[in-house]
Amino acid sequence: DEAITAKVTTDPALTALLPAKIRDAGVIKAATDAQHAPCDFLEEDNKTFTGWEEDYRQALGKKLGVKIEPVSIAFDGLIPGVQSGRYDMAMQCISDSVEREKIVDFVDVSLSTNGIYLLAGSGVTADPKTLCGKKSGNQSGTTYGQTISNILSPYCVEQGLKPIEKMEFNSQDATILALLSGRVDFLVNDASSAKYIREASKKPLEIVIPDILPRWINGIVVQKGNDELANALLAGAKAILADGTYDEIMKKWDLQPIILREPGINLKTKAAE
Amino acid sequence: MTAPMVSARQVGKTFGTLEVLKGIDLTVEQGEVFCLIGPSGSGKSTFLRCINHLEKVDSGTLRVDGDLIGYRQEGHKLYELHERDIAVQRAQIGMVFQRFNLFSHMTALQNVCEAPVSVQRRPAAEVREEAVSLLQRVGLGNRINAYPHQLSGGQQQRVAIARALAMKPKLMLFDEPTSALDPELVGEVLDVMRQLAQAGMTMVVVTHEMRFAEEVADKVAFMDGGRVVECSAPSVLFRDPRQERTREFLARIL
Amino acid sequence: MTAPMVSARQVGKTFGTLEVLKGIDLTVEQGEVFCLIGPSGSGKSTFLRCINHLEKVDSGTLRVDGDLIGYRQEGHKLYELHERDIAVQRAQIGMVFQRFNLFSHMTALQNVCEAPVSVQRRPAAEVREEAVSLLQRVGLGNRINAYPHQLSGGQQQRVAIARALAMKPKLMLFDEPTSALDPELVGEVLDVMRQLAQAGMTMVVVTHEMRFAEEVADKVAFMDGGRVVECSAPSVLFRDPRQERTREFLARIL
Amino acid sequence: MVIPAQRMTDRIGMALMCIVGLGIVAELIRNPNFEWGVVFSYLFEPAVLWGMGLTLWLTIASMAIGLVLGVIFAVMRMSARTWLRVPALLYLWLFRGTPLLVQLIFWYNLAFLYPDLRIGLPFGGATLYEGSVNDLITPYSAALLGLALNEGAYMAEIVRSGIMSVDHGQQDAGRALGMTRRKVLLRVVLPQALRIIIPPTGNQTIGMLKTTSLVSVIALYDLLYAVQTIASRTFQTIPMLIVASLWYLVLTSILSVIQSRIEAHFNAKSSGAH
Amino acid sequence: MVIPAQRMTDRIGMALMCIVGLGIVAELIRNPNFEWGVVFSYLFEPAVLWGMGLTLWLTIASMAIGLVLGVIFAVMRMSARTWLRVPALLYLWLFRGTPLLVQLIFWYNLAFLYPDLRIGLPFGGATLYEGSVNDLITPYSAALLGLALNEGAYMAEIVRSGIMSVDHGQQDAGRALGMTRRKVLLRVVLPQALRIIIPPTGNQTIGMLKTTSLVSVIALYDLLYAVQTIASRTFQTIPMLIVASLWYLVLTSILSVIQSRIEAHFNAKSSGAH
Ligand SMILES: Nc1ncnc2c1ncn2[C@@H]1O[C@H](COP(=O)(O)OP(=O)(O)OP(=O)(O)O)[C@@H](O)[C@H]1O
Ligand SMILES: Nc1ncnc2c1ncn2[C@@H]1O[C@H](COP(=O)(O)OP(=O)(O)OP(=O)(O)O)[C@@H](O)[C@H]1O
Ligand SMILES: [Mg+2]
Ligand SMILES: [Mg+2]
Repeated sequence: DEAITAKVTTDPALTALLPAKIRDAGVIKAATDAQHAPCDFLEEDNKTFTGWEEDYRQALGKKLGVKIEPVSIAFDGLIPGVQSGRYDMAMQCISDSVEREKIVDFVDVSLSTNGIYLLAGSGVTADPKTLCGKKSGNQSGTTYGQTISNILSPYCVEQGLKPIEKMEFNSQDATILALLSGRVDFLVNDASSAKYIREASKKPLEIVIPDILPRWINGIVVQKGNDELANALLAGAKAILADGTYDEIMKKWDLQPIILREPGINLKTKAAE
Repeated sequence: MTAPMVSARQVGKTFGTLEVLKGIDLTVEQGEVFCLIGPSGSGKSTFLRCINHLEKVDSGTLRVDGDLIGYRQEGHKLYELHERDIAVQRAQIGMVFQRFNLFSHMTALQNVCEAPVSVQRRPAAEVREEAVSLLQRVGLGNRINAYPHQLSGGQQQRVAIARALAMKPKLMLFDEPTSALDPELVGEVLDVMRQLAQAGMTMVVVTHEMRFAEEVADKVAFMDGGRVVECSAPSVLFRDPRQERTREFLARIL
Repeated sequence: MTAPMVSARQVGKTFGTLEVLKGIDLTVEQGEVFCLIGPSGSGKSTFLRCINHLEKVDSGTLRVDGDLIGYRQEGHKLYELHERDIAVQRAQIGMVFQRFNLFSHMTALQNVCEAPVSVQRRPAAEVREEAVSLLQRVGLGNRINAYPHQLSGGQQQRVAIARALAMKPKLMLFDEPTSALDPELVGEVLDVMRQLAQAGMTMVVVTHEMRFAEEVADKVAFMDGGRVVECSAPSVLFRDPRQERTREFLARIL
Repeated sequence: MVIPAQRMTDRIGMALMCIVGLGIVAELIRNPNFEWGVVFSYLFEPAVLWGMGLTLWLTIASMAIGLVLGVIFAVMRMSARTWLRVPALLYLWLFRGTPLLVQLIFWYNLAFLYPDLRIGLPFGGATLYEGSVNDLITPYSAALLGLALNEGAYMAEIVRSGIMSVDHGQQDAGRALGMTRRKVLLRVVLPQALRIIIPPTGNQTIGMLKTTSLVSVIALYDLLYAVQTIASRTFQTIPMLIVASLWYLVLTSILSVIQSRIEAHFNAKSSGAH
Repeated sequence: MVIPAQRMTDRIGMALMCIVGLGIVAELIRNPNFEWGVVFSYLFEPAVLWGMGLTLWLTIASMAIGLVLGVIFAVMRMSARTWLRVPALLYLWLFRGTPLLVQLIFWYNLAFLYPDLRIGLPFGGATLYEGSVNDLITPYSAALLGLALNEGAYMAEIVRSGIMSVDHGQQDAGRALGMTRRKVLLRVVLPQALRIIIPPTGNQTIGMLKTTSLVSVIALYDLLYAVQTIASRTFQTIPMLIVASLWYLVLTSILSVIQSRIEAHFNAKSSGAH
């Protein structure tokens, strides 16, 4: 967003932190799968990247004194693309985990939490017991499925109720379609999508967030061992957090609750230690 | 009075713009051996194919054993028969092709057994026995399990004849049945055909074997350019042809 | 002293376990017309195919015009020739098949022009002119643009003969060239073959046309069971055969 | 003594083949990026094996139905009757013309377009069945419906090309023996067409192994989806894709062996065998 | 007066066809869930047209290369020479046996396995080219490499089945005229095999239109990816998929017309035409 980015000032000290190759090129190549509102998606022209992460990248780039150029690529190609050095970073609301940190490095910059989406009047409430025995939907390849099978379903079994019947779909819109056509009773998705999913749905939707749902940490993925870049990105992230740009972006997208106040590198592994 | 086995009235046939048959009139009596001779392209094969409706007749009528072939008559209207009724008519007419056309995925024996079992629904064991003896009759008793491509041209044609005979047809059509056979074996096959004739089988034979025609045929027709030029007993046609064209043709080949 | 056109020494050929040729010894002199007769399955076609290496000889040697066919000799070793060298040998040997084998995607004219243009690399216009006159010679001047499936069997075989002649071969192999022709046209084709013989063309002809063999052939060989039973001038072989087997065969067909 | 031609070329060729082959094998083993350790640790993961089971099951079932549909529509397409030919052409056009993904989503979400199904006698007659389409169309039936209908359209063209390859004299012979067109087709033409149909059908079957992965869009977990799920958790994309590839190769090998057996069987009979 | 058989059946068939056809058309127009308004508003969206352009370009290019590879590998696979046959079999096995998705990711990320490429003279000779594999392999070249190599493996089987369908006497005749095997293949066998090859090749081409959508994994935006991106923003999944389907149908129709033209051309010549 021009209005926000314009106010960001470049810090040459941070530029100096970047790997020489990137500094020389003046460009950080970023990969994303621009089919995920509100993190990353395309504007009406189907060319211009948008989403809160795009605004974040623009601000971060300006702060670091380079351009961060995104490319949209199907999810399967993200990690091999970073590993092969084709892309310097990948960013697509990717959540951090100890397992993933073994393969790549994370610069953690935001939080995420899951929400339960359901059709109005379906009888499900914030009490997780009301979910038991129902059919759930979620997008495949995300952590939402684990939320259902590792947290919600075991909770139901613990309570002596029927577990949740889980179904996965390969895109967010297919998941929503399943909810609208009554194929599933509720779906688990990122809570941050609420605004968008509500606007896009042809039927009124409700969102509930039961207490037992966890909070995740999301971050920027870089090649394992590329500490120079990771540290530079982290310094930049801290800088745009400090100067208030980050808050401004999240305010624009109505997402203040997921701001991570203490960004860091590989926070999951560090937390485990 | 029995109807003639084959009776053609003004049979015409056109391929696109090419008029191949220009009004054929012919009668083949029951038990007769009828030979068709004539130059290449004169329409002999085409006429033979019309007799069992492999080619649809464009004009005129064709009857076999009194029945219209391929049509049902009501008043002045001709209703085309349903395919399965035509199939029933064809099952009673055996045909041996110029180019064998053996089923290439079946052994000699399977070729012979196929139609009696699957069309006439006769018991397989009985058919098999008959088929073996038929194959022996044409000199192939030792090759019954060979596939067509393992047989020489002559051997293939003999299987084809056995296959047609296995249906016990009331009429046999032969399209140059011996043209791919060795001279040595032609005799054997003609013997089989002679025996068939004696047993009362009616046969229409397109052939270049003038000696066979002269000896066995009851009637010989000479075709040229889609017309029957002359039709009479072999003794007449071969010794004393009425038409100039016939004389020319015979002069060149005899 | 010129080498014989074809000289076969103890030529043997086996398909799997079936010994089809059991040591053929034959000599065809330059300019000779050599006829092969014999019952079905005796190996006539197979021997003919060995002459231009369409079948690889398993034992013995076969020379055409003094050159080993398919091999190069150095001392006691036979080196198999490269494919393109075999192709050069074959280009000089014309062959007419029992089953025509016309290229089905080409017109009659294209069939005849194909090899002279693509193999001998002669100018297309010149070849075309010759091809037309060859097709006229076999009586097909008016069907030069027809595709094989638009021609009757007889017409197809005549195109095949023209196709082989177009290569101006020094040796012609015929495998029952007239067996699919009408008697009326057999004469014309045999005339062409006679003219070829007079022009010095050497020919090996597998045939069932005993009259042609008797009249035109310089030598006739009778094959049976993969062996040459008897080989001599037609006057001798047909009138006074030495072997019992030959006598039997001839008795049945003459 | 007979020395075959091109002995030298043959030897150089063989040597080249062996060197290149060994080089590739050595490279595969040596390059650490393939991470064979990870590959083998996930190779027999139950989720992967389950996925493979589904892949195999869907492939077999949809190819079987597809082949039957293919024969039916090939014959219809070649028919002289307009009312048989036109629907066949439309079927081919529609099912080959739209992405399978779309077809699967369509069948699966039929409920979105038609929430309730009512099967009844026409012109306001009695209702025979009434219920939710979602109850009728499970993910499995939607997958099978989608895959088989799609495959049928492709198989129809393959069967047609096979039928065209059978010499027309074969049909003449069959009909002259009193067989109906149907019997000629089943007893004479199709058995001979099979030889020509088998290789492209092998292609389709092997392609189908991979195509089934589209069913993840309707909540079924095939082989590829199983490894993708693991990869999206662990980010070991390349080793996990190798896991899937190895299994696909195993399945392809089995299918190829079956195919060449069948081909050998038909070639033994057929004149085309040389 | 001659009355054709089955006039009654024909009439009922025609009527049925028309009624069902009209019913479907009416339903398509009437059902609001198809949202034709949305469909038409996005139909000529530049992003969609660009995507279609890429789809078409990749399809044509990869089918052309695939056909050539197919002929080469079909001939190698049918060769009597082990060192030609075995590599062909391995190629077929590997490229049909692994998912195209994996192949695309592999080619695109070759740099992961081999970061630098050095083309030099063997045995420590001079270096002719040295550079990053990523610079060499652009998304386009990776896509073309992946699609064409994959397609070549499938086309090889199709070409083989076509070659098998040509009567062996044709080869005898060609060789007897002094043609080399190569010339026989190019001038005699392949032109006749084409008739049998065309329908399955049409299948492959139409399939390829859809298969190209896998290139979104290497950052190329084809037709399907374009509509999916729009759908992910607007959540109008079904109308957007209909947009893609309509374009695929248009492309398929064009290809089908071309195919039937070519077929008619060959049938006019060939004896198989009845
Ligand atoms: N299906 C067809 N389409 C077009 N023309 C055909 C067809 N079948 C035959 N003809 C033509 O009809 C004519 C008569 O053919 P037919 O095969 O009946 O002759 P024939 O007397 O049997 O000759 P032959 O002795 O050479 O077999 C020929 O000129 C032939 O080219
Ligand atoms: N490719 C082959 N494979 C196996 N057996 C074969 C092959 N070709 C020919 N034969 C067999 O070899 C024998 C001789 O065949 P050939 O065709 O040479 O005989 P022929 O003398 O030409 O007979 P005809 O006069 O019937 O053509 C036959 O028994 C035949 O079945
Ligand atoms: Mg004829
Ligand atoms: Mg022979």
